[in-house]
Parts: sequence; structure tokens; C-alpha cells
Amino acid sequence: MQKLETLMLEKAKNLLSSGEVSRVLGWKKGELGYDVEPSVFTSAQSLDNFVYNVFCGANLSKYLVQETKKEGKILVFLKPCDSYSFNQLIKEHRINKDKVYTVGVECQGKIDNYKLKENGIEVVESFDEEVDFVTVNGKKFTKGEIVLGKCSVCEKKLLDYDEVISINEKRSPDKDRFEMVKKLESMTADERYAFWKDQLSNCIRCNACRNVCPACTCTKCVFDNDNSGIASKANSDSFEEKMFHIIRAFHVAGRCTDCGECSRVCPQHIPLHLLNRKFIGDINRLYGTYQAGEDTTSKGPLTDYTKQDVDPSDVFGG
Amino acid sequence: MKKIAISNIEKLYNEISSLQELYLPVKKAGATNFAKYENGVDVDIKSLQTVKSAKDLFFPQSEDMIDFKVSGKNIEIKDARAQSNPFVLFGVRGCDLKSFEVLDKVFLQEPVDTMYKSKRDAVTVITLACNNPESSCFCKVFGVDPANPKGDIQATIVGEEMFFEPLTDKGSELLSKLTTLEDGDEKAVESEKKEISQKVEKLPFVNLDLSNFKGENLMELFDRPEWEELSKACLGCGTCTFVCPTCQCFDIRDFETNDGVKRFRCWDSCMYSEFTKMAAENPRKTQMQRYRQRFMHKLVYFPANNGGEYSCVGCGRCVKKCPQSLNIVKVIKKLGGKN
Amino acid sequence: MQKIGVFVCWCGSNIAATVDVKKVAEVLKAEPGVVISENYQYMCSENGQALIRNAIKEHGLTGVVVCSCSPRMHEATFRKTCESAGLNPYMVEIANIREQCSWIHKDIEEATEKAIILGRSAIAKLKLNAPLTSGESAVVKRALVIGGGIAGIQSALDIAEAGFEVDIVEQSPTIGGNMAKLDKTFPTLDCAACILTPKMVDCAQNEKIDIMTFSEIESVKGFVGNFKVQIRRKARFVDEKKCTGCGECMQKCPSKKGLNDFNMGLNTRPAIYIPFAQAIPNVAIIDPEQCLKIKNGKCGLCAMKCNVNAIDYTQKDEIIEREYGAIVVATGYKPISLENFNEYGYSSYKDVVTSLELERLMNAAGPSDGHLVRPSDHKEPKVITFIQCVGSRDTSGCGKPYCSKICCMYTAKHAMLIREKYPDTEVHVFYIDVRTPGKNYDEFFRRAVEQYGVDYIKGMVGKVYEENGKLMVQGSDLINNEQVVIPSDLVVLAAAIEPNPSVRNIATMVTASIDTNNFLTEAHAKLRPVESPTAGIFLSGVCQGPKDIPETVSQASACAAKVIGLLAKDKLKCNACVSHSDEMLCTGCSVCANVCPYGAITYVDKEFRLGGGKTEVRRVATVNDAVCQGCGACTVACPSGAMDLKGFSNKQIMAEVDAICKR
Amino acid sequence: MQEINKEKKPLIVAFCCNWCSYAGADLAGSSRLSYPADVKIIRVPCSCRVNPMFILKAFQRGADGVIICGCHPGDCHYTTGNYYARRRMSLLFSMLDYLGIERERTRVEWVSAAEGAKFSKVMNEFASKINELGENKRLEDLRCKN
Repeated sequence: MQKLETLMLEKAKNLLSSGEVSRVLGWKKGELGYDVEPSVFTSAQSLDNFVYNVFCGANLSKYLVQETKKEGKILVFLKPCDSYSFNQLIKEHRINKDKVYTVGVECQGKIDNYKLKENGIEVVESFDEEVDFVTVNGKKFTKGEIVLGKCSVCEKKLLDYDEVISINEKRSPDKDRFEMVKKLESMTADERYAFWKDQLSNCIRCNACRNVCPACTCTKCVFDNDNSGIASKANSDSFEEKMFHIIRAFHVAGRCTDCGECSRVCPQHIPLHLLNRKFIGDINRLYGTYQAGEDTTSKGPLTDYTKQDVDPSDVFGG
Repeated sequence: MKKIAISNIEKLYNEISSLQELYLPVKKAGATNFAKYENGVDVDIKSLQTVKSAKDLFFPQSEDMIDFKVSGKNIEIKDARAQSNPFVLFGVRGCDLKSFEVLDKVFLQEPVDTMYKSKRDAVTVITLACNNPESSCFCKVFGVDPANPKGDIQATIVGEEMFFEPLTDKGSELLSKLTTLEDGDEKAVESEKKEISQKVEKLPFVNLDLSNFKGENLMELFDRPEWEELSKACLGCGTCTFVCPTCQCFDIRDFETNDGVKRFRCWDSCMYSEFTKMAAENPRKTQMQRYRQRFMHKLVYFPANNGGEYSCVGCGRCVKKCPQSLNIVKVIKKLGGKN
Repeated sequence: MQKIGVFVCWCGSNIAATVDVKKVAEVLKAEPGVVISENYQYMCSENGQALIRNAIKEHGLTGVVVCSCSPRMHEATFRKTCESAGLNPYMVEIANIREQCSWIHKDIEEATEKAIILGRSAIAKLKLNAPLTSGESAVVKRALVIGGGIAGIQSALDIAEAGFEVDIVEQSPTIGGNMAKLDKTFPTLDCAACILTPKMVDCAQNEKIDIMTFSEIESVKGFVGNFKVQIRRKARFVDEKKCTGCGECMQKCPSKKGLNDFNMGLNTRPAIYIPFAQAIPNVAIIDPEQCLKIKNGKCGLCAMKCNVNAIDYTQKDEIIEREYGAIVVATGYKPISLENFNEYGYSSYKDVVTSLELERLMNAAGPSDGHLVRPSDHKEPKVITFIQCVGSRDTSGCGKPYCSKICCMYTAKHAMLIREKYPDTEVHVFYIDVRTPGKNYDEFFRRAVEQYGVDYIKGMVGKVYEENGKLMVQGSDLINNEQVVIPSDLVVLAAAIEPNPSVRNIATMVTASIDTNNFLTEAHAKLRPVESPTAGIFLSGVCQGPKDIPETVSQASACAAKVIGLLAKDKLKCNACVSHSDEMLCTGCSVCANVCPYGAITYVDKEFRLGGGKTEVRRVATVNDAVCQGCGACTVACPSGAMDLKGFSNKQIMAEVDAICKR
Repeated sequence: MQEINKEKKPLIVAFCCNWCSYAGADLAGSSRLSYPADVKIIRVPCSCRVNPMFILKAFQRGADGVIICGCHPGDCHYTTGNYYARRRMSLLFSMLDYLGIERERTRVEWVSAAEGAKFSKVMNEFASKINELGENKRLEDLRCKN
């Protein structure tokens, strides 16, 4: 897997030195091995800190909203999941495609730092990645054990790019993407209510889920806008937790690519993706399978209709 | 010195909560935060840290101030500040204890924040020594000894037992009422503390150099070009500020109820683009400016105004929680001195 | 500071019998912002209105709430009342305390309580009302008719008759459309050319009408009253202004192997040709694919022969732009392709023809000079079998689910004409149902059966195959419950008709909605059948749904009447309750435009100041007030809340919700 | 304010489109077809104007049920509005159900201008369902309760 990084670095250096791009959007080494951070590199020298490994879970596409407003072209490395967000942003005219040089990169799943910590790993001294396994500090894990939730169900493919850097066939998902949604659906309303009450009452309204979300690129969010009628800054009442998360999920419904960033960044580990995935599951079931970000032109399911659509009262099949 | 077997500790919680309300780390839906002890809660003293810090108990995320009741064209104004009964805060780590000192400097200076003070006065703090500090911990840099957190009562886990040492009158008074405790031996505690101190020395961030962060370097630090790169990936979310034990910014907002208005205050974050919105808007227009503000405040402005006291306690929550792995350690390493 | 007046109507006893109107007025008077609260027996009466007018003047009211009957009844009345007293008409809200309160509740206390809440809700909304003014836009007094068939011709003539200028844009080299190809027309059996060509000539001679044949719509911009249309005038290599239509060139052209479209490809024509004798414009056109001069530079005979120098081999397409106030879509139809219906042998046997081909075979100006012969050997057919519903009412997916409507009648016509002219010919018709509603239609069909002895067989045809030089039509006879095989000389297929394929593109350009069968959708199926939901776009003829000629002509005239009504106005008053986008919030994501049924939303790149001397160009939505109808679909689609609807804003509706929930 | 009966009765907010359902409600009125006074109607131009925010807001403020009425699919005054509303509400209601909020508290009905009787019937049924369910506890905002 380290070979991938070398190829990417080479590509970045070449494009920078040829002047094809003026900047490179990628990931930068951290202090503890796992604390890799997204970064923009502007010189061959700064690329010394460039890294691409199992800790590069962060989705880079949203940064392009601002980056493509600047002068010059930027090289971006897109994992499969990032690419879907990228396409969706292109579709919504949020990224200027002419200013991006896209390189698709292979991804075999990224590690969830929390899961690593649960396994007692405090600092990453060394690691080896294989397609199905990763050895961290000499301890061998199957990928399914420690990858991010989004990676364990990932069915995303490499899409259209200016170039692709990929060596191995992609690992197949460990489980069904809708497993947990289905489990919740099969519970009683009381059980579901109790589940979400516990989860959402932990919410501290830090807005990390919103700010990291590539579908949330509003200039000003309705929750920050005192004129929207629903502005709120803290969950002063249990209602507001629900309001915030329902409206947020609704606003990204049909646009959410299921990149899983919301759950990755939540400091309280609220499985927020289960809200978005519920909408995705419903959309697939009611209006035909739809994957946001698979292309850059199709109409989203909420800006489309058929005359035969089910009535809300028939959605539950009862 | 008193002690109890950890296997028996529920009895202690029950006894304390029969005397006063007891708040302690509770795990709910996979996340541990301070919460009221009640039957059936999942107490979690094994986790080193709660997600939200203990400041929540004195300076909650959201808190009522005034109620305005409107009837026709009449408005009635009611004081909505909650009166705090004495309560026990159990399981506070050294870093969070240190943060109370920082917060006191903000809230208890004139004009005193009565809402904060009433809760601060009501508390008896039982601290807990950190048997296993984590790689993200750097409290020692800010003068915290995680082996010796000086609360009203200091608790230390040694093996399968927990030891209690009263350090204040309030602590002694509470401890004297607790019949579930038995007498304990100080020696075991001393050796545990030594062990902790040795562990602390091996932590990766234990020797951060802060020497550059001085009032006289203010302008130089402010203008450092590194801020741009340090803040590049910042999303502008409030995670670092909301999990931070010393961040103390708040907003005062009105909520329209069915018969009037509730005025409340709630945490705010200098990382937000809507923060300190003045007549026009936030004077700090870029995320870099906001990011710089947060760290300049913690490492330069606050100490300059508070006798050299930094408003970071090295708890490492931001290290663990920042969605994009930005944190104060990266700032200190870049700008603090010889790092 | 708002000064609100509340006016509670008794509606005689209609309201007052179940709602304590005095109490309602009294309680609402205590609401913040309310300065006067009155009740009166009939607020809509002249005296009642005077009460409101006086109060507006006396108290300087900034807004008025009338608690009365449904706003659908008197909102307009009270708006006018207020306007006449100098208050903006949109500063009026109605609380419906009759239809939605006094008339449905019996308990006085309960109804009074509800009336108070409805009144509060109206006050809450009113406090957030803003004075609105309807925009105005000028009307360009010229219409565009897309399509020069009978529908387009009729609409154009009627519009021109009313004194407005009309352009007809037709994609083929002549106007006339499908009707020009027909032989006789049902139910009167008069000759199609005899009734159509005078209308075509009228068009050509009418100075208000400009005919642009061999032309296509390139783009449409703008909105009702102000469309800007680019028209591509395709090169015909003959100067239309010079050509006299003498036809000399056609005689001399050595390249004569082109298929004659007008005769459905049943015979040939030269490379330079006039589509048919009565073509309008009566001007030649060169098929560049076929012309030897254009293809390889060797010929030029026609140019040499042309006395008026009309031939120009170097002519290029030309794009012209014109402005219109209204657009009529009259793109018509074509028979469906029969490639999915191999069982009938259309592509295998020359003597299996479509009904439209039969029209040409029977037409005096057709390939056989009106003598009905088989295409294969030019012999007179003795047995002719018609197959109905080829691709119509077909839910298998091969054809169309709808009834093409015209086939039953034209087949009866064909059968009758054949039996009349060739009485020894046997005529069989396979049908599913015979549908002949319409004036004199069923009588017509019965004549075919009873008087002309046409053999109608109820049943479907399984297949057509050749045996001993005969076309064997194998089908079922459902009435006699038996399989039949009819050895025939000619088989005629009543192919379903479908909208002209160009309509899809045109619908997209004019943002008219189209149904799953590519028929244009009307604004209302019953009440607004000739208008598209997109303002300023009108529908004429088969582009809206299958029709025969009388229906098409009526619809074309109805459509013209609507266009005339529009063009007769100097200015259009726009709907005041329109969407608008807050540019500071808009991200330009295009979600709103995707759900707008009227194409009212477009995007512009706009420069915004960021402060510190910096600027940023952002893509933001703008709403065309003249086009927006105010449904609000965009406001919910917009995630940032940038889109809002005047008169029904987010805050107004939420204020109503709040007021209703207060108790 | 003191006149208002504070006894806890169910509260139902009905969003009705101007062209069909609001007219249907008017027809119910002129036909004297009663339904409970708990139902309060808000007029919107089209069912597609109903933002999920309005529905949540109504529950926050103490509504016990929210019903959205629009033209029958295919009959929308604006041609397509109710098709969008149908998808939006299907998803929203399904989400509320997913969060454990009683699914019967929300409803969409298509009522034409001619269906006064249907309007009355729908409101009667809905109101009695909400009565059965009782107070909305799962989407309430305690700050709004007096």
C-alpha cells in the first residue's frame, strides 16, 4: 500500500513542477501517527509531509468549494467515497471543475481512530496495510474490526477522473449497508424512540456533522440564520436535537452520498448516518435505486416525481 | 484515608446520592459524560475522560435567565435562574479540576456571574487520579499533576480498591458521613502515584515548550504566517470549544414560548462564523482569524491578563475530538518555542 | 409601529348566530399592535366597507384583518376597499370564521374561541406582511406559430385576422403538414386539398403572416409577452425571393432518384424540387445529399436553366432572432415507426402499407395518379384487408397506450372510397372496437358497413405472411369464434400516431411540460385545454393529444383566441405573490430551478463584496416575476432558505402556526 | 387571554392548498358538514409550499397532529406541486416514524374543491385518531408548555 503513496507523491510533484497545477489537496502527517489532517500543498518541499494511508478517512471534496474560487488549478486526490461528494458538488455548481485536476485513488477502507483506541493503541509507531488486514504496532487486525463504519459497508467505485492511481482490486464490503436501518425499522416505535432519545440527547450542537458534510455548503445555514424562524445554537430542549437532525437530514436527502463523515466526526459517536441512510433506503425503495453523486447531471429524487409515486399514507405498507 | 472495594462502589454512590445530588461520569449510547446518578445509569469511571468536560456542571450548555410572560399588552418579568442545592461532583480528573481555576478567574471576578457562582459554591468535588494517562494528555505542561488532583476529596484507584483522602473541610465533612467506607492505608496510594508520575513522563507531548507564549511576543505571534497552514483544514465547527474545559464564551438568546419569551444563555464558539456578530457581522471574517483567536486567547491573551495562567489545561480533548485532527498541540509545536 | 384594524363581520346571522362576534372583536382588540377592533353586520356591504375605509384614514392603519367569510369569497373585495383608502392591498388578511368556523360548529363558546384563534393567526401573519406591488411587463405584439400544418395555419390565420403579426415556422419546405397528403376527408368526403390549399394561399397572401419554411427553432428565451426566439433558416440553395416556382429546374435535373417524401417515399423526385404542386411557398429546394453540383461540383444545370438566377449552391444556414409575445406550439404528429410490428410484414412485403401511404396511392396527385394499384406490381388489388389499432391502445410496450382516435374513421373512409370506385374489390377490416363518436361519424361508419358492404371482423390479426403471391392475413374472428385467414392483395395498417419528435426539444426550450407519451400537457385538462402551464405558450392540434381535422381546427381557433386575448393587452400584470431569492443566502445549487414548473428561475454570476476590498463572484438564482405563479415548490426545495414566497413567507406561515398553537 | 379555555384539548394544524383543499374546506362549511373545532386551517398556495419546518414547528408549539391537504395528484393548479409534496411528505413522515414518533400524528390527504364531504370526513377521522393518541409527548418542546 505504501507504493500508492509513492505514486501519488510522484504525480503531485510532477504536476506541480510542470505548472499544470499550483496546489495539491491531500493529507498531511500528524503527531501520533493516526492524526492525519487534510492539507493544501503548494511546493515540492511541503510535500515532504504528504501522506496517504489508512488514516486518511477525511473527505477532501468540500474544501474544493473554497479552493476552486482561487487562482490556478488544484490537484485533488479523491477516494471513491470522496468522488461521489465531488460529483454532487459539481452538479450543484459548488465546485468549478475547470480548476480541478482529479486523481482517483484506491481505497481499501480507512481506520476508525476510536476503534484503534479501544484496542489500546495510543500512538501509531508502525503499520502495514494489506487489502484485508492491517497490522498496527505489530498487532494484526482484520479490516472489518477497525475500519470506519462507512468503510465496512462501502460499495463505492472509482468514477471518472483525469487520472486514476490504483493497484489492487477493492475490498468487498463486510456487511449490508442497511443492516442497522433495517434493525431499527423492525423495532417497535417505543424502542426506536428510546434509541434515538439516548443517542440524540448526547448531541452538543457542535455542528461538526454539518460543517464536515459535503452536502451542507450553504453560505449560511438556516440554523445560523436568525431570520429563518428556526435558528438555534444549543439544544436547549430535547425538541431541538430532533429538529436539527431531522431538518439537516431532510435538507441533504437525495443529495447525501452516504460518505459517512457526519458519524466519523461526531464527538459523541452519534450514528448520524443512520438518519441519512434511512432516507436513502426509503428513496431506493419508493422511487428506485438512486446513488447521489454517481453522475453530475441526473435529477435528484426530491426534485423529480412520477405520477405513480406512493402516497405518504401507503409508505408504511399498512 | 478511607477506601472501598470497587466491587462495592455502587453502595457508595447510593449513599452519597442519598445525602446530596451526585454527578459522575455516566455512559449513555456509547459516550461518557457527567450526569446525575440515578438507578440504572451506567457509571463509567474506567474511561479516562468524559466527552464534555466537568464545566458543564457550573456553566451548562444552556441555562435559563429570565422569563417574560406576555398577556395581551402586558409583560411580566420573572427571574428564571435556578437555585442550586449542594451537590457532589465525582470523578473529576486533574485537568478538569485545573480548568475550574481558569473558569473562576473569568466568572468570579467582578462582576460576579451569579449563575456560575451558585453552582460553584454548592459543589463538593471528588477528584480521581489518572491511573492511565493517554498519549493525548499533556496536562503536566500546564502544571497539572494527574496523580494528585487536589479536590475537596482526592480519590485514587489502586488495584481493586478506591482510596479517599479529604483535602478540605467540605471534603472531610462529606467523608465523615459516608459509612460505606472503611479505613485505608496510605502506602498503596503513594506507590500508585509514583507509578502514574512515571507514566506521565513517557507521554509524547510531555515536554512541549511554551516559552514563546509571552505577552511581549503578542504582535509577533499574531502575525506569524504559520496560522494559515495550521488552520487550513479547520471546518469552523465548535467541537474543540464545546469539549474544552476552559472555553467560556456564551451567547444570550431569546426563545419565544406560547405565552412570552424565555431568555437563556448557551455556549457559543469563537470558531463559528456567526460569533461576536456585531452591527454588521463577525469582525473575524476568515476561519484563519477565528482559529488564531482561539489559540491566541488560550496561550497569550489570557495569561497576559491573568498573571501568566494559561487557559489550556492539557486535557487533550481537542486532540482526540477535532474532526480533522487539528489541535492546540500542533499550534504549540509550531509557535511555542523549541519544539 | 404597526397599527392594525380588526373588523369582525356578523354575516347577518351566518356568523353571529354561532360566534360571539362582539367578544371576538373585544378580545382581539387587546392583541399587541391592534388599535381598533370593530364588528358589523355585513362587512362586505357598502356601509361595512366604508367602516374599514374610514378607520384606515382615521387611525392611519398599517394593516387590516377582516374576520369574515372565506378569502376565496371576499379577499379581493376587501383588498380593493383598502386600496381605495390608500392602503396597500396586500396589507389585508382574512380570518375565515364562516366556512371554517361558524358554519361547522354548533357550540357558541367553542366557535367563539376558535374564531379568536383564527383572528390571532391572521394578525400574526399580517404583522409580517409587506406591501406588494404586481410587476408589469410590456407585450410584444407578435405571435410565433411553430408548425405549419392545418393547426398552425388556422391559428395563424385567426391571429392575423385580429390584426396581429404572426410568424409560422415550419421544418419542412412547405406548409400544409399531414393534411396536405390526405386524399378525402371524413365524414363529408370532400377533397383535402380543396379545403386546405385555399387556407395555405391565404396565409401566403396575408401581409400579417410571415412564413418561414425549412426552418427550425434554435432557442427560446424570455417569458410571456417577451420571448426572444432564434430561428434557424436552413439553406435551401434557392433564393426564396427570386424563385417563381416555374419548375423548369426540376425538368432538367439529372439526379432524379430521390425519394419523394410528400408521397411517403412511394415514388421519386429530382434533387431540386418543389414538394407538390400547391406548395406554399411555391419555391424549389435542393437536396444537398442528392445534388451533383453540391456533392462533387459537376453539374449546375439548374442554375443555367433558371431565368431569375435563384439558384445559390453556396447558401448557408442563417439564424435570425425575433421577439414574440406568445408562442403557439402546433407541431402535429407522425405515424409511429412499425419496426416493432414485424408480424404484419410491413418491412418485408411491399404490399403492406400504412393508411397514410394508402392516401397517397388513392390521391390524384399521388404516385399512381389516383389509380389504386399495389406498390409491388402496379396491379389493381382485388382483396384489401385493413388492420386497425396497429400500435394504438397497446400496453405491451411495443406501441402506444392511448387511442389514436382518427383511425376508425379514416379506415371507414378508405373502405368506402374503395368500394365506391372499385365495386368488385373485397374489403375486410380487422378491429378491436370501432369508436365513432362525433357529429355524423357513426352514420358514416354505418354507411360503410350497410351501404358499401365492408366486411368488419372483430378480432386481432396474428400475422401476415405471403403464400402463392397472396398476403395471407391470419386473425381471429371473435364474434364467430373462429380463426380466419384472408388471402389479400393489399394490406393496410392503421398505424398509431405520435407527437412529432421535434416537440421534445421545443418543449424543453419553452419549458412546457410534456407527458410520458410526449404530448404537451395543458394547463388544466378541462378548463384550460389550449394553454400550457407555462404562461404565454399555447397548444394547437395534435401536439396536445390525438385529434381529427374538425377538432384540430376548433382547437386551433380557440388557441388563437387565447393568443389574441394576450396580445391585445399592452402590459401584463404579474402575480404579486412570487418567489424571490435572497442573494446573500443563495448558493446557486439549481435545486429550485429543477422543481419550478414554469422555468421562472435562472442563474446569474454576480459579484459580491466580501469586505476588505475583496469581492467574490457567486452564482445566484433570480426569479422572473412575470413567469412565477407562486406555487412555492422552490421554497421548500431550497435547503439554504434563500428562496421565499412573498405573501406566504416562511416566517408568515410559522407565525400562523405559532398563533394557532398558543392557548 | 383569560377567556381561552385552558383545558387540554387536542390541537390539529391543517395545511390546505388554496385551490382544492381550502376550497373543499369551504364547501364543507357551506354544506354545514361539521368537524371538531380542534382543527385549525392554514392556507397555503399549494401543498408543495409546506416546508417540513412548519410541521415540526407545529409539533414544537404543541400541536398533536398535523395534516396536509392538497389537490389530487394530477390535478395540481400548478401542475406538479403535489407530486413534490407527496415525495417530501412520504420521506418526512417515514423519518418521524423511524424516530419513534407516532406515525398517525401526521397525514396527507388529497381533497378536491368538490369534496366538502370528504374534507369533513377526513378531519373527523383524523381528530378522533389524535384524540386516541392523546397528547404529543415525543416531539414537544417543554418550554412552550404553560
